[in-house]
Amino acid sequence: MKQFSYLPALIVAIILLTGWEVGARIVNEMYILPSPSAIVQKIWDLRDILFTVHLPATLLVVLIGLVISIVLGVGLAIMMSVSSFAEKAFYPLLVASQTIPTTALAPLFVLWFGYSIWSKVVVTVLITFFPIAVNTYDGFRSTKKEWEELLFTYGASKRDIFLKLRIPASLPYFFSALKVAVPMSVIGAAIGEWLGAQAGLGYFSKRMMTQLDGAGVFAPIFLLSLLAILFVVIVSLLEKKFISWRKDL
Amino acid sequence: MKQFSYLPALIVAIILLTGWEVGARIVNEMYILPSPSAIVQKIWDLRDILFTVHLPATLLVVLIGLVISIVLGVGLAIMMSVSSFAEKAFYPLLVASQTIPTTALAPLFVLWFGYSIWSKVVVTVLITFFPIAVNTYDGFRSTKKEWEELLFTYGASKRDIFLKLRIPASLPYFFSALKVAVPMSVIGAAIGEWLGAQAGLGYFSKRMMTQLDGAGVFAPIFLLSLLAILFVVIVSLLEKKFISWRKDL
Amino acid sequence: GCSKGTENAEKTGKKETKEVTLMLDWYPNAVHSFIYAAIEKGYFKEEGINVKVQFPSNPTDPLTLAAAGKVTVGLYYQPDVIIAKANEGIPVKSIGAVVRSPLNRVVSLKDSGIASPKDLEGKTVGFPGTELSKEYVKSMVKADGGDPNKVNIVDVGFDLVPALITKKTDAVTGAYINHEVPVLRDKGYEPAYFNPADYGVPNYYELVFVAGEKTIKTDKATLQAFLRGAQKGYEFMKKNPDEALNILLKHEEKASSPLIPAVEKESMGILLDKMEAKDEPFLSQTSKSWEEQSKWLKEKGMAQKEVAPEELYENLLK
Amino acid sequence: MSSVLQFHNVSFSYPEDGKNVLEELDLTIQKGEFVSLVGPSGSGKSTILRLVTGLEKVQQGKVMINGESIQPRDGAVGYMPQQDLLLPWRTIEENAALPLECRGMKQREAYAKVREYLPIFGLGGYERKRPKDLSGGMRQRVSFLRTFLTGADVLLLDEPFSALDAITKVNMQEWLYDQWRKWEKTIVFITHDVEEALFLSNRVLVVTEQPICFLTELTVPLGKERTRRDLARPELLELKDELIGMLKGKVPV
Amino acid sequence: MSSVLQFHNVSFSYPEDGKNVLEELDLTIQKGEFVSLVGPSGSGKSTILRLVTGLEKVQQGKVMINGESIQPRDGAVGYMPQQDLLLPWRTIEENAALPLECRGMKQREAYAKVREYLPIFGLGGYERKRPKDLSGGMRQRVSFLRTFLTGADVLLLDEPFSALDAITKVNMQEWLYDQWRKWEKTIVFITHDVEEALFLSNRVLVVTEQPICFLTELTVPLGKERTRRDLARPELLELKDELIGMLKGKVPV
Ligand SMILES: Nc1ncnc2c1ncn2[C@@H]1O[C@H](COP(=O)(O)OP(=O)(O)OP(=O)(O)O)[C@@H](O)[C@H]1O
Ligand SMILES: Nc1ncnc2c1ncn2[C@@H]1O[C@H](COP(=O)(O)OP(=O)(O)OP(=O)(O)O)[C@@H](O)[C@H]1O
Ligand SMILES: [Mg+2]
Ligand SMILES: [Mg+2]
Repeated sequence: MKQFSYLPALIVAIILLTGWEVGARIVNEMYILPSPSAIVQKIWDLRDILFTVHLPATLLVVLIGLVISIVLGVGLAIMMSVSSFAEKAFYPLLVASQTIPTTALAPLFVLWFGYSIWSKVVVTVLITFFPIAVNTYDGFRSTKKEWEELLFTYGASKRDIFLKLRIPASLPYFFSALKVAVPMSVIGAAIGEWLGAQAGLGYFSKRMMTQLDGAGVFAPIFLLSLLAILFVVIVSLLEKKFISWRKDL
Repeated sequence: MKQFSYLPALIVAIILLTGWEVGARIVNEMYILPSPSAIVQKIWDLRDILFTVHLPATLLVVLIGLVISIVLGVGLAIMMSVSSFAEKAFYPLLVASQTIPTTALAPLFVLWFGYSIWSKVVVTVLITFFPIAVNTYDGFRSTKKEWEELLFTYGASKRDIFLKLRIPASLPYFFSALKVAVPMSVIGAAIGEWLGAQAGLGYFSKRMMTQLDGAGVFAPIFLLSLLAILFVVIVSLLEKKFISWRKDL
Repeated sequence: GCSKGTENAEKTGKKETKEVTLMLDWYPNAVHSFIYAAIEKGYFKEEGINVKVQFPSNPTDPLTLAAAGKVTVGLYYQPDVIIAKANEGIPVKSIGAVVRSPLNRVVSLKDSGIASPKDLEGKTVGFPGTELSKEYVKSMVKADGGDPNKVNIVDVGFDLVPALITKKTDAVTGAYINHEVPVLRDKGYEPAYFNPADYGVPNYYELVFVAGEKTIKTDKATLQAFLRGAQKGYEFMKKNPDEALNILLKHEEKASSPLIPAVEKESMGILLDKMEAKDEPFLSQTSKSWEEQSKWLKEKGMAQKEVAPEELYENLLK
Repeated sequence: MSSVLQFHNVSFSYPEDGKNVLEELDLTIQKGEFVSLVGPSGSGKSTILRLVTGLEKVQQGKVMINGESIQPRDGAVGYMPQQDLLLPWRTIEENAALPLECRGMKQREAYAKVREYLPIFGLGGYERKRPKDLSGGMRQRVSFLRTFLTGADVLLLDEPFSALDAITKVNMQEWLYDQWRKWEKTIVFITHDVEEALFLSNRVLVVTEQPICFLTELTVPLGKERTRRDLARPELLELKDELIGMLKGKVPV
Repeated sequence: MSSVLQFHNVSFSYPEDGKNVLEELDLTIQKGEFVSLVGPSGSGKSTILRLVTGLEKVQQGKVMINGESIQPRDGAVGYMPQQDLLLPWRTIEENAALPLECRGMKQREAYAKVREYLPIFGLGGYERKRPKDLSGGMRQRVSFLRTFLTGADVLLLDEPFSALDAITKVNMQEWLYDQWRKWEKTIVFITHDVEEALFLSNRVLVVTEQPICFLTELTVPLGKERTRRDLARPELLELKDELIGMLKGKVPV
C-alpha cells in the first residue's frame, strides 16, 4: 500500500459534504434528505439514548459475532489445512456458500431466535465467517513447500511445523481478513437489527424512518460507520505490532 | 488455486441436505423450517411466476447494476491511475466508504427513487462498485515499473503504455473483482427488492414470508443462489478465455 | 429495550414472577395505553407476571413469533389470523379481542382527487406487506364497480406515511383512522379516506391478542394472568384516559420517539368506543364473529378453506 | 572509428538521496565497440545506462549520441534490461514487435518483420508461443531480438545473462558474440562476471571509485576471432586477476 | 578415512512422471571429504540430496549414513537449500535456533548456543535483526550457521551461492572453504559453477548420463592449502576444460 498524503482526500470530502449541506438546504425536506449539520445536531440531541442504549447493543452484537466468526473461521481453516479430506469437503462448499444471499434468510433467524441478540449474531457470523476462514486458510497454505521440507530435515514434528511455520505465516492473511470482516460485521449487525431487534443502531435508524425523521435515520448510520472505522483502526494497530517483519510495512 | 476433486464436497453437501430434510420433517413446521424437498416442490409449483416474472426482474436489476458498477468502477480506476491527484483524493475516500452500512440506507433510496427499478440498482451499485474500482486500480498499479521504463525507451506514448501494458496487466485483477462482485450484486438486488418492489425474487421471498409460507421463502432464495453461481461460471469462462497466459490457469 | 428500566426497578415481588413478552402490532400508540398503564400501575405484577413489550420489525412478526413460541402474546388482526390458520396451518389462536371494529382505512391525500375506491384504477396503492390488506383494496375496488387488476399495489412495509407524502404512492391501505390520519393532518396534509366496511367488508376485530397453541396448552395460567392484568389496565384507561395517555407519552418520550399528544388524544377518543360493545366486554370474543369472517374470507377466495371457530379462538377468562 | 556515445563532464544524483552517483564523468565509446562495464553492486553502472536511455536526466554536463544531445524517449538506443521483461500475455512475435508498434508501425507489418528475424535468432516456429513456455535462454534471445528491433545502433545490455545457469550462460555468450560480429552494432554491456567481460569485450571499464569520476580502462588483448580457450592465455589470466583484485578491494564483506 | 555416506544400487523415480532419475547408482563419500556434484539442469542432482535427507524415499537399494539406513527426519544430515529460506518473522538468532528448537531444546538454551556461534560466523551484533535487513551474503551465512547447528557431520549444500553476485560469491567461497577446514565436516555441494567446484572440492562428481547410473569422477589435484591463484595452473585449466566439455555436450540449446 502506498503512503498517501491525506490532504486531497480531505479537500474532496469537504467539498462533498458542503455540496450535500447546500443541496439539503435547497431541497429543504429533511425527511428525504437531511443535511449533515442536522445529522450532527441530531446525534448531539440524542446522545444519551444513542450512546448508552443503542451503541452498546450493536457493539455487543459485533463483538460476539466477530469472536464466533474468528473461532469458527480459524478453526475450520486449521481443519482444512491439517486434513486434506476436510479441505476437499469444505472448501468448495465454503466458496459456493458465498452465493447464498444470507441476509435474505435473516427473517427466518428471527423466527428461530426471536428478537434476542442471537438472530443478529447469526447474520453477523454468516457474513464475516467466509472471509476469515478462506483468508486464514490461504495463509496456512502460503507457507512455501521448501520451508516445510527444511523443517522436516531438522526433525520437526507436524506440531512444530504448525506452530513455527503456518501460524506466523498466516498472520498477515488473518489481519487482512479481519480488516475486511470488521466493516462487514457492523453492516451485518445493522441488517440483523433492522429485521428484528429492540435496541441497536440499526433498529433505531429503522424506527426513525417510520417517524419521518431523516436526520434520525442518518444519525445512527453515521455512528455505525464510526464504529467500523474505529475497529479497522484497532485492527491496523494490532497488525502493525504483530507483523512488523513484513517488508512492506 | 488447487484443483480439487469434488467428490468429498458432494458427499458433505448430500449429508447436510439429508440432515436438513430429516430435521425439517421432525420439526414439522414448514413456516419455521421447510424441508429441501418442499422447496424444490415449491419451485416447481411456482415455476411460471418465478421464471417469467420474478427471475427476469431480478436479472435486470443485477445486469444494470453490474454494468453501471463496471463503468463507474473502471472509470474511477482509470482516473486514479492516470492522475495522482485523483488517486490521493479518491482512494482513501473509497476505502473509508466501505465502512458505511449502505444497505441501512436502502429505505431512503426507496424514498428517493420510488418503487422503480432504480432504488434496487442503487443498492446493487453501492455494494459492487467498491471491489471493482479498487481491484481494477490495483491491477493498473501492478504493472512493473521496469516494464513501463522499457516501453519508454521504445518511445511509447502514455497511451501506448495504457493500452499495451496497464489494461492487459489489470485483466486478471478485474476478473477476480468480478467474481467477488457478482454474488454481491445478486445479494444487493435481493436486499433492494426486499425493501420495496413489485417484482423480483427478493420481493417474492418477502411476500411469502408475510404469508408464512416457509418453502415459498426459500424457493426464490434458492434461485438467487443459482443465479449467482451461473454468473460466476460465466465470468470464470470469460476469464479462462482472456487470461490464458497466466501460469496458474 | 424500552420496558427494561421499569421492569428491573420494580423487581421486588416476593413470589417468583413469570416473564411474559408481548409483541405489539406496531410501535406504541394510543391503542396500547392500557398495557403501559397496567405495567406502570403494577397490575401485571399483582398477577405474578412481568410483562416485557416488544415492537415488531416486520408486520407479520407478532403472529409468527407467537406461533414459534418466541413471544408469549402478540397483537394481530382477526382476518389475518384466519388466513394464516387456513392457508398455512400456523398454530396460533386468538385469546382476546382488543379492538372490536376496523380502524383500517384506505388513505390518500385530498388533492389527489381520489373520492371512492373506483378512482384507484390506474393508481399506485401502498400496503404494509400483509396479504389481506391488499385483498381488501381489490375487493373494495370491485365492490365499487372498478377493475381491481388496474390497481398497482406495492409493499411499503411500515413506511405508510412516508410513501404517501413523498408521492411514491397515491394511496395507502393499512393506515389507521386513529393514527396515520391524524398524523397526516398534524404534518399539514389534508387526508382523504374511506372505510372498508362501507364497501362490503364485514365487521371484524381490528386487533386481537394471539398466542401459540403450545403456549395455550402449557401455560394457560400465565395467559390468564396476563389477560386479567390487561383488563385492569383497560379499566384504568377508561376511567382516566388522560393519565393513561400520559404514561404512554412519557414512556415514548424516553425512547426518543415522541408521540404527538394532540394526535394520540384524538385517537384515544375514537378507540374507547371500539374496545367494548354492549353485551361484549373488553377481550370477549364471539363465535359468530369468527364464523362470519371465516366464511367471508373463503367466499372471497382469500382463505383456502373455512376454519371452525374453536380452532381460531379461545376465551381463557370465563 | 568515430565516437558514438559521449559523456562530457556528467554529474548525477538521485533526488531521493542526494549524494552524487556520477561526478564530472567523461567517457567516449567508439562505433562498433563492445564495451563491458564492471564494478561493485550499487556503484552506479545501471545509472550510466539509464542516463543514456533518457530515463534519468543529467543534472550537469552532457550525454551525446552521434554528436547530439539525448532526447528522452527518442528511441536512439536499444535497452535490454536484466530480467527478460517479456509481457506474459503477448506471444513471442507480439513481444518482439513491441518496439516496432511503439514507433507507430502497423501490427501486421510489425509481425511480418518480426517473423523475418525469428529464425535468424534461433526462434523459428515459436512465434505463437507465450513466454511461460520458453526456457530461460530462449527468453533472453527474444528479449535480445526485441532490443535489436528497436533499430538502434547502440545497444545497452544490463546484466542480461545473470539469471541464467552457467551452461546456458556460456552458450548465450557465444551466441551474443556472433550476433555482435554479424550486425556490427555498438554494445555497452554490464556484468558481474569477470570471465564474461573478458571473453566478450574490446574494452573493460571498471568502477573503482564512488562517486564515479572516471572509469579504469582495460583493453582486452584479443582480436575478433576468439574462442573460450583464449581465456586461458597467461596475459588474460593476469588481466583477470588484476580485475578481480580491483573489484575485491571495493566490496564490503 | 571411513565412508560416511553410501548409495548401494539405488533406483528412484518420482511417482508423478515415472521415468527413473537414478538407476542402480553406487556412490561412496568418505568422512571429511568436500565433494561437488555438477551436471545439467534437471539431471537429478537435487534428487540425490533429497534422498539423503529422507525427503524422498528410495524405491530400490539403500542409502546409508555411517553404515546405517536413512530414517526420515532423524536429522542425521544438515541440509542447506539453494535459497536461504530464512523465516522473515524470526530474528537472526531465532532463525539460527530453528534446528535446535526442532530437536526439542528450550528456546533460552537454544538462543544462548546460537549467540556463541554468531561472532564466529561473522554475524556478531546482528542477533536481533530480521532477515530483510541483511545483505545476501550475510543471509547465506545465517543459513549456513543454521545448517551447521543441526549438529550433523554431513552437510548437504544445494547451490547455496547461485543467487549471489559474483564478488560476494567469491568471498563466500573462501569463507566456506575456511569453515570446512575448521570444523572438519563432510560436505556434498551442488553447483553449476565449474570454477567454484574446482576451487572447493577434493572430488568433483559429474552427471553425464540420464538416468544416473554412475557419476564420472574427477579428483582435484590440490591440497588443503589452496588459493584462487591455483586455479590458473595448467593442470587445473585442463580439468576445467574437460569439465565444461562434459557438461556442454549434455545441454540442449
Ligand atoms: N531510483 C533510485 N532512487 C534513488 N536511488 C537510487 C535509485 N536507483 C539507484 N539508486 C542508488 O544509486 C546508486 C547506484 O545504483 P545503480 O543501480 O546504478 O548501481 P549498479 O552499479 O547498477 O548496482 P548493481 O550491480 O547492484 O545493479 C545506489 O547507491 C542506489 O542505491
Ligand atoms: N517433486 C517432483 N515431482 C516430479 N518430478 C520431479 C520432482 N522434482 C524433480 N523432478 C524431476 O526429476 C528430475 C530431476 O530433478 P532435480 O531437481 O533432481 O534436478 P537437478 O539436477 O537438481 O536440476 P537443477 O540443476 O535445475 O536444480 C527432473 O526431470 C525433474 O523434472
Ligand atoms: Mg544495476
Ligand atoms: Mg536442483
